[in-house]
Amino acid sequence: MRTISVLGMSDHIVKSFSDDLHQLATDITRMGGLAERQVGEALDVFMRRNAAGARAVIERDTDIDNMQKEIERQAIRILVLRQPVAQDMRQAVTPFKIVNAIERIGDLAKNIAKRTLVLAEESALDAELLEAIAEMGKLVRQRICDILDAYATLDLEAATRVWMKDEDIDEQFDAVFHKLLSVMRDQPEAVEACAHLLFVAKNLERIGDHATNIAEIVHFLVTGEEMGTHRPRGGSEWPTVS
Amino acid sequence: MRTISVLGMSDHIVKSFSDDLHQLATDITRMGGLAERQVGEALDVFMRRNAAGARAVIERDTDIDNMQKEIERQAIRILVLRQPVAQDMRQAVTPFKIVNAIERIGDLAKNIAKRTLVLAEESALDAELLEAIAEMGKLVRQRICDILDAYATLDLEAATRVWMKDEDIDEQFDAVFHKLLSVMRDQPEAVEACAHLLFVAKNLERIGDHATNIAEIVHFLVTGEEMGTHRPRGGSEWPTVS
Amino acid sequence: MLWFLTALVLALMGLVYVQAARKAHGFAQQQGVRLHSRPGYHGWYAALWTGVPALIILLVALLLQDRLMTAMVRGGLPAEILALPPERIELFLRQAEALAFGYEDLSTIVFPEAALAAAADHYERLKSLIRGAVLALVAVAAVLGLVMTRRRLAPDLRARPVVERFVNGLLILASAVAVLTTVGIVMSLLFESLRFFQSVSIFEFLFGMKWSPQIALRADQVGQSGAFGAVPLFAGTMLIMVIAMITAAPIGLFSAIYLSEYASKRARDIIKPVLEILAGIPTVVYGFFAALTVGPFVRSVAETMGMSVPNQSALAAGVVMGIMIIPFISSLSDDVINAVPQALRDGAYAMGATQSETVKNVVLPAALPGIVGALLLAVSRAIGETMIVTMAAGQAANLTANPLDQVTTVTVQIVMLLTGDQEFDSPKTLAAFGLGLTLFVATLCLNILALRVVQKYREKYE
Amino acid sequence: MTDMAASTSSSASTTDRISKSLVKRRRAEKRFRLYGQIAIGFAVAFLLILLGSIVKDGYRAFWMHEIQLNVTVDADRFAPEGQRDEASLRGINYDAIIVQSLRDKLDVENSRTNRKALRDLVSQEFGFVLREKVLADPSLIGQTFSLTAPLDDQADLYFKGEIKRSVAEDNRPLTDRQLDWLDELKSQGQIKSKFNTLLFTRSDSTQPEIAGLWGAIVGSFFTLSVTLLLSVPLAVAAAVYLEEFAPKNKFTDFIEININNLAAVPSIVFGLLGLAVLINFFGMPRSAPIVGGVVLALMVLPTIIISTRASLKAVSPSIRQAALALGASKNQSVFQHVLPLAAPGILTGTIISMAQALGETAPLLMIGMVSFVPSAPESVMAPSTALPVQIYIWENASERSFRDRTAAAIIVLLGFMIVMNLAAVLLRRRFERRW
Amino acid sequence: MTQIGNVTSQHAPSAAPKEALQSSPKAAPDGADHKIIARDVDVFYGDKQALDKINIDIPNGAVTAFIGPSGCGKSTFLRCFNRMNDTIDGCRVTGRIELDGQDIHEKSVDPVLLRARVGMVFQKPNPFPKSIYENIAYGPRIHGLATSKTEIDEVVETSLRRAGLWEEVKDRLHQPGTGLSGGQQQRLVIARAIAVSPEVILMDEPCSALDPIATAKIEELIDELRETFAIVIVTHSMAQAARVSQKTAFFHLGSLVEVGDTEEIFTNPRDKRTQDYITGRFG
Amino acid sequence: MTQIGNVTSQHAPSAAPKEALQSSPKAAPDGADHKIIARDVDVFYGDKQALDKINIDIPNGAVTAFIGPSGCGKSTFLRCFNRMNDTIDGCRVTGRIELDGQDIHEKSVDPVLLRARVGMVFQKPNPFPKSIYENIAYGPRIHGLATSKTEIDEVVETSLRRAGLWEEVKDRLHQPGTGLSGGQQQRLVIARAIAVSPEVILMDEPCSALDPIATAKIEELIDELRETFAIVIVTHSMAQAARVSQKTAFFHLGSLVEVGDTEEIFTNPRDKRTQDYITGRFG
Ligand SMILES: Nc1ncnc2c1ncn2[C@@H]1O[C@H](COP(=O)(O)OP(=O)(O)OP(=O)(O)O)[C@@H](O)[C@H]1O
Ligand SMILES: Nc1ncnc2c1ncn2[C@@H]1O[C@H](COP(=O)(O)OP(=O)(O)OP(=O)(O)O)[C@@H](O)[C@H]1O
Ligand SMILES: [Mg+2]
Ligand SMILES: [Mg+2]
Ligand SMILES: O=P([O-])([O-])[O-]
Repeated sequence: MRTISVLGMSDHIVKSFSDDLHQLATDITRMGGLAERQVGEALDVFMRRNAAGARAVIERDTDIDNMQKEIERQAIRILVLRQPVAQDMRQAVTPFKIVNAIERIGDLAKNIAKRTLVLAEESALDAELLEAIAEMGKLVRQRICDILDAYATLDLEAATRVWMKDEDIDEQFDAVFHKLLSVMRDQPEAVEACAHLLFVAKNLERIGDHATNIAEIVHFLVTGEEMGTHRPRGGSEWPTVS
Repeated sequence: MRTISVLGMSDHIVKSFSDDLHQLATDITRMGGLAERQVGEALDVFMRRNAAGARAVIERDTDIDNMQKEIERQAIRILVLRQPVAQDMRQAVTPFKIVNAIERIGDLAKNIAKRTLVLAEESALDAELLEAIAEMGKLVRQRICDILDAYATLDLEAATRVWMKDEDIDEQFDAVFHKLLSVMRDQPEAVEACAHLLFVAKNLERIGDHATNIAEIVHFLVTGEEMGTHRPRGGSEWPTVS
Repeated sequence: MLWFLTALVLALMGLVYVQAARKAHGFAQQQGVRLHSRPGYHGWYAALWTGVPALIILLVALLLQDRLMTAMVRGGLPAEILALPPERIELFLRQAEALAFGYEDLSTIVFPEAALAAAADHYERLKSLIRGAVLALVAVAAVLGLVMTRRRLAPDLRARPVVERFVNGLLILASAVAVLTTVGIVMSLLFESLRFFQSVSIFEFLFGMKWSPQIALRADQVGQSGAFGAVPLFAGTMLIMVIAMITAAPIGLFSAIYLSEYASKRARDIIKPVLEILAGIPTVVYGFFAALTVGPFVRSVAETMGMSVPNQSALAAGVVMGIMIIPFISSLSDDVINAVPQALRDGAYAMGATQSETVKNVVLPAALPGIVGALLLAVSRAIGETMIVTMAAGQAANLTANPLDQVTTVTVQIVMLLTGDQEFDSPKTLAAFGLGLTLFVATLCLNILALRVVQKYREKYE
Repeated sequence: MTDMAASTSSSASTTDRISKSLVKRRRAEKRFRLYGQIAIGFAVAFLLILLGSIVKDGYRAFWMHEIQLNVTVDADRFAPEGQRDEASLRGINYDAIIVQSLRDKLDVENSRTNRKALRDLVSQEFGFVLREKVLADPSLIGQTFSLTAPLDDQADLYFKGEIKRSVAEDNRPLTDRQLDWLDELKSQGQIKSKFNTLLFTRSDSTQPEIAGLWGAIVGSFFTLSVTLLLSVPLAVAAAVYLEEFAPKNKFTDFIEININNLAAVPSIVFGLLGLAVLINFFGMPRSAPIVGGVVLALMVLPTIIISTRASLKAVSPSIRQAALALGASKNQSVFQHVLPLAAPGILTGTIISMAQALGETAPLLMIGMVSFVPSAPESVMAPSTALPVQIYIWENASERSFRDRTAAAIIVLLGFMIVMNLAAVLLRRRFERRW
Repeated sequence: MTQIGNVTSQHAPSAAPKEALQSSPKAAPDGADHKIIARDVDVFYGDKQALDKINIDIPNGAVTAFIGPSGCGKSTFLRCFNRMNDTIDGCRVTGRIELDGQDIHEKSVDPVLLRARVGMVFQKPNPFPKSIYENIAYGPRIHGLATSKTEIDEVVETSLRRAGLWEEVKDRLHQPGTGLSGGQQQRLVIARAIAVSPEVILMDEPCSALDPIATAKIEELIDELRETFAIVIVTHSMAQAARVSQKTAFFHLGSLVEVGDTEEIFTNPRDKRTQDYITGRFG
Repeated sequence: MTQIGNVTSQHAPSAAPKEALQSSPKAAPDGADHKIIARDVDVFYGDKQALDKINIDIPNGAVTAFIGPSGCGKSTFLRCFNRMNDTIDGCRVTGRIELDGQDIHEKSVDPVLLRARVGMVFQKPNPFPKSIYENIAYGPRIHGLATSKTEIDEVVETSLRRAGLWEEVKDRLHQPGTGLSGGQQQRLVIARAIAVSPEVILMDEPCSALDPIATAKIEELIDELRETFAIVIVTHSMAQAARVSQKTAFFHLGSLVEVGDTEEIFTNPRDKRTQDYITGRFG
């Protein structure tokens, strides 16, 4: 049972139970896909300082919120009506944590879009900086994709890989952070824009964290055990506040 | 049943079931209390730039993490072994969301403490700014206290009150944000410190958000229904990014 | 004397019981001692060991003493007596015994007084000898048992299992009585029949067409040779059985169906006991009814139709026997029908079957084996029934299929042959045992068949 | 939804088809029910006819007619020498005294035929009664005193309307003259009708008017006592063993088959067994209640075993398990729980078996209880009859009056059986338990 | 899942229940979707009232579960729908029960026909002691729904297929139905009920004699069948009611306390007694 | 909850199971905490093997649940512990079963005494058809545990109190026990078992004839009793096993597939068969 995917479970005698669980997993990956797209689009509109696009991203966030509610409702329904145990139970309980994370990812994407609106008038932003942020964004999106795949296939190894790789985003964030500080010191007029950029970078870093969280959840979902504490990074999400 | 508290439930025929639910609720409030103390101490050491105290706060965060794990384990135990329905089920499911929020509150407090370490050498910080942040911190702590009380007594009104009042913290944050921007613009040498202050303020604002989230959960716990969308603020967590 | 000893032993047992139970109770009072068995069992244990061997000795003595005494006296008889024919010796012994124990009027003594007195004397000596021996044996057994058990009494004595094994032994003996009965029946029938078949060939008996057993009451009577062909009896038996079943089967079966499926509880509460009354009426009453009411009725009806018919007829006996069997069939069928689980009926009703459809298609097929068994048992009953046919079927051994004729049956002939004066060794008397054997074998086969069928049926629903 | 519509229409046609089939099915239903009612009607009618005919025949026998006469033992004529010794008192022709009294009463001329005719009007019993009286008190000789005695059975029948004047004189046992005399006596108030106590106090007799059932009742009582004492302990023990203890093996299977077969063995075969084994082999006395009792005990043994087993089986196995699981031994569970619970069932079974034994005739015929025994037995070893056998004997008797008496005996027998069965039914009602 | 009308029981006998029902906000506006409608149903056993003014609508194409403590009258009410209570001495049913708009207590309604339309399955599987084939064929035969051998063969096969039993028994159709396992027997009985094409299937604790595996199979079957039939199931197991039903009715002491969507009842019941019962706080 | 040793069944008959058990990492090091130890227990009904090499340790002060599909041998195994199988013709038990270190099959062990130490409660409540008082008093009386009236009165009261029945029946102690409701009867039967102060209580599906409320009460009682007794319960309801037991053993086709902490079994079973069974994926 540890090799089968969450979307193609071995069947229960009562098929509709399998169907329900399947539906739940499908919805979660769909929601994750949406969040991932939101992150991508937010970054895109941010780079191109496209106010209209940003507004679209902001509006779409309610879709994610609604999906969260719907999935939680579904999970509760399964818990109450099917009273699942063992892995079935984990499949019905982990959604609460996963959609929480995904919802936060969506929020953070929305936040990037909002900051795009603020920065829309700002003409000159440090290209190098933007480049670094874009780079970070790509990494983060990849991370989301990876973890959603790991979830859909219940791939323990893939999940563990995502979880191990959290560091690189943190390092990129540190680099961006320091660069932003020096820009602000040098160009007081750019302080406000830079502050927003700071938050954008921070948001991306948080998204990466959420992907890592989902990895932990997938680990629990598959094995029924909490992930060990032997993380590659120092045990705290914020290694240096540099 | 809507007036009784989560800590003094009417008894099940099988007492140990009531006991389990009671234990769960107790643990959650205890965890909440710990997080609230962490926030208080983090602010305290931050104001006094007390490096040793900050380190203590950082270390204590693992306690919160462990409590989260323990509570989730408990909740899963109840779900699997008792297969609760109706309000019992909500009492066993909401912990996943509540402890998530509390854990984040703890993390954010830890983050403040970490920033304290960075700022420890920094001697001169704008007193007015610090004052504003301390003010914000007090408000946030109060909010945590309020929502924990509301949870423990399953007080729907109190929870709604917390939920309604999210705005004031946001406003304070806006004020601090603008002040910080102007300080950075004026004093390039203070940019780094201010950046950290910015994050501290942002953290406090996030803690407030989490308290609001818990209020929503309490609402669901008590009524079995999602909170309506008629929030006082504009429907997004970030009214103006000013 | 033996009875007195028995009473004595029983009293002793009571005493021992009380003693032992008290002693065991004493153990139980001690700290830390846990009795294996309750004090009462200790009591029983001791009492049984004390009493049972003694009682067995007494029983053996009771059964054997007379035979033993007679054998010994016979051994000591003078030669002149021993020279007498066997039945005279018997008579002599009986008279000697009578003389010794004063049972009988001795006015008819025909033997030499001296020999008789000597034998009587012998009897008396033996009697007191046996008494003494029994007394000694009983005393030894009782005391031995007493001493042995008193020594064995201890907290961990497994008294209960011993007592229980004894009780179980008694139970097994009781169930063996049923077997003994069968053995007795088979042996006696077989034994006497064999003697019968020495004078009449079994072939003639089974296939002979003429039955006329009126042979010599006394050996010197002449002119009567007798015929022992039992076919007319078998035919008569069959005829009456068929008439009885034709009467009883439909009525009994439909009554059972109506009672168990249709009748309201009130109706059932009334009708069932009424049918049971039919079952409780002794057969001799049916016989009376058949002979004095039904028989004349049949005759008068037949006479109005211009037939001349005797008072006694197969029809009268058969119909009345049928009436007698109705409750037998109906209550057995009722049992099997009721044993069909209500769930099956509910199942049929819930599908929209009408009541009669439910009965015909579900209940009856399910109950069929049981009903067949019941009918077979009824047949067996009809074949073995005696009084009705004796009183109402007549005695003429006609080989006929006409129900208005007189016929006779196996059981009638047994009664005829064995009532009144008889000489036990004559073929006439022995013929009754031949008939009895036939009857027994026939009913046995039917019963085994029926019981098989019923058994199978029961298993299905238990 | 199109699917739904389709299914609705198909179900409508289903309904139609079923409705169509219903007409015929209803009729079949009615027919079937009727068969059942007819069957029950038959059974009940048979019962009523049977009982009715018996009561019709038998009720008369519970009444009898007595004649009261003033008799004078003429000392001169019957004891001329004043003998008062027993032998001579026994020698007196008491019948003559009675005829004399009748003659006096009716003023009939003294002829041989008249004397005979008068003599036939009263029971022979009259003479015996008179003799006993005189024997008891010889001083009565020479005196006149009043005495009551049964009428002769024919005269009795006349008063019961069985003998009618309308029948030609040759075709009836009493002549016109005799009838006239009877009427005369009746009108003088000498003849009274009363309850027939003799039926219950007397034993069998060749004279119908004084034949009673007492001997048969005592015989039946002795027989049943033996049966009861022998069969119940054995049967209960055997049933307990087979139902509770017996391992499932060849031997117990054999016992079981045996018992079931024995239950269906014709009763007459048991009679043969008694004859061959008890009487011929063991030399027990013929006609004795002890033999009858043993035979009947063997006969009812399987019945009681089976009913006992049924009531044991009816005790829920959960009770046994409960006791065993508490640490009761097998014996304790059986004797302390199962048997007490089965006791009512055992008792009813026993009573019913006893009722059956009470009515059983054939085996008793085989062991000679059919002989004529004019007195009640004193012990179980004494020759005796039994109620059903008495019925059989009387039924075979030729006298018209015995027919009534047979019916009356049947009524008595049925009375006993009804009492016993009633007791069984009441017991069953009282203790009926559903598991 | 279709939206199912919701009826709250009426306790006050004086209240006009129909109006109350019509005005109920959740009541389905079209009565067409309700297969059975019960109004003010009382049931008495002799003098004892077992049910008190029950009002409920049984929807088409869904499973309705009756739950409640022992002796609350679930089975009694279920048996009202096919008038099986007629077969019980001393049982009296009053009030109105409509099947497709027709009162089933009307004189013109033949219970035989009614029972053909409203099938029933019992607690203990009760196959007739005949072959599997004969078990199924019996109903169509007596009702004259199938006469030729081929017709009957077809009915037998479809019914067994629908009951999910065909594969397991197709090679031994002529062996006795009683030889099947408990769960198979119960499916056989369901197949037997299906064979007369009923419109409603009533089930009285159909799984209480079965082990979890057999139970799951029956539940799966029920879930499949509900597309074609209106199904009413009595169950002691709240978990089972939750699993199989779309609508749940909670009975207590002879009255209907609450009826509504199963999900609703189990996540957020309106009545305190319901909540107490399903969460194990009773008594 | 105490840490309970864990034994996985051994299927290969040639394997040396005892060593395997000793080396099992989770096995409790001190055998003292195990009330009953079963080793290589086989049970045959005639020629048919019903159980195959069962190894299990029953802990003190905890509830052990036996679950598994119908006919897997749960009841059979349970009945081994008090040798109730002795009462079944043709049933043969081999292997070693120790109660407090003593082999219960030894010659010197009287099954009657064993059954006083190992009480049993059955599926259907089976009070004796006597008064409530007599039901309880019977056991102590036959075992001579209480002889005087006051002693017996006391035993009756304490037993009923412990079974949570005293308040409900104290005013009608001398009325028949069969007059109680099903759930009360089952508690009465438990009180009766307690009255002889057993050390172990075996329960074979004690709630399967009860409704949810009565079931909950029995479960509550079991939870209370486990502090004093080692309790073994056979149940068809996995939910029940989850609720009441601390240790669960899963049987399948006559062998013990998995045994371990209940929480573990229900959240994360090791064996695929266990997972399939408890999640409803079997067969
Ligand atoms: N045939 C009957 N005669 C008299 N009363 C009855 C009968 N059947 C049921 N009752 C009574 O009617 C009430 C309801 O019984 P019903 O069987 O409908 O309850 P239930 O809810 O199905 O209970 P359970 O869950 O135990 O099956 C009970 O109080 C019961 O005692
Ligand atoms: N008395 C018996 N004679 C023969 N076989 C038996 C007997 N009792 C049980 N069996 C067989 O032994 C196996 C195990 O039976 P057991 O009753 O222990 O199963 P179980 O797990 O308790 O099942 P359930 O859950 O149905 O009670 C089954 O295959 C059964 O058929
Ligand atoms: Mg019911
Ligand atoms: Mg079992
Ligand atoms: O709210 P967070 O994204 O900081 O968890």
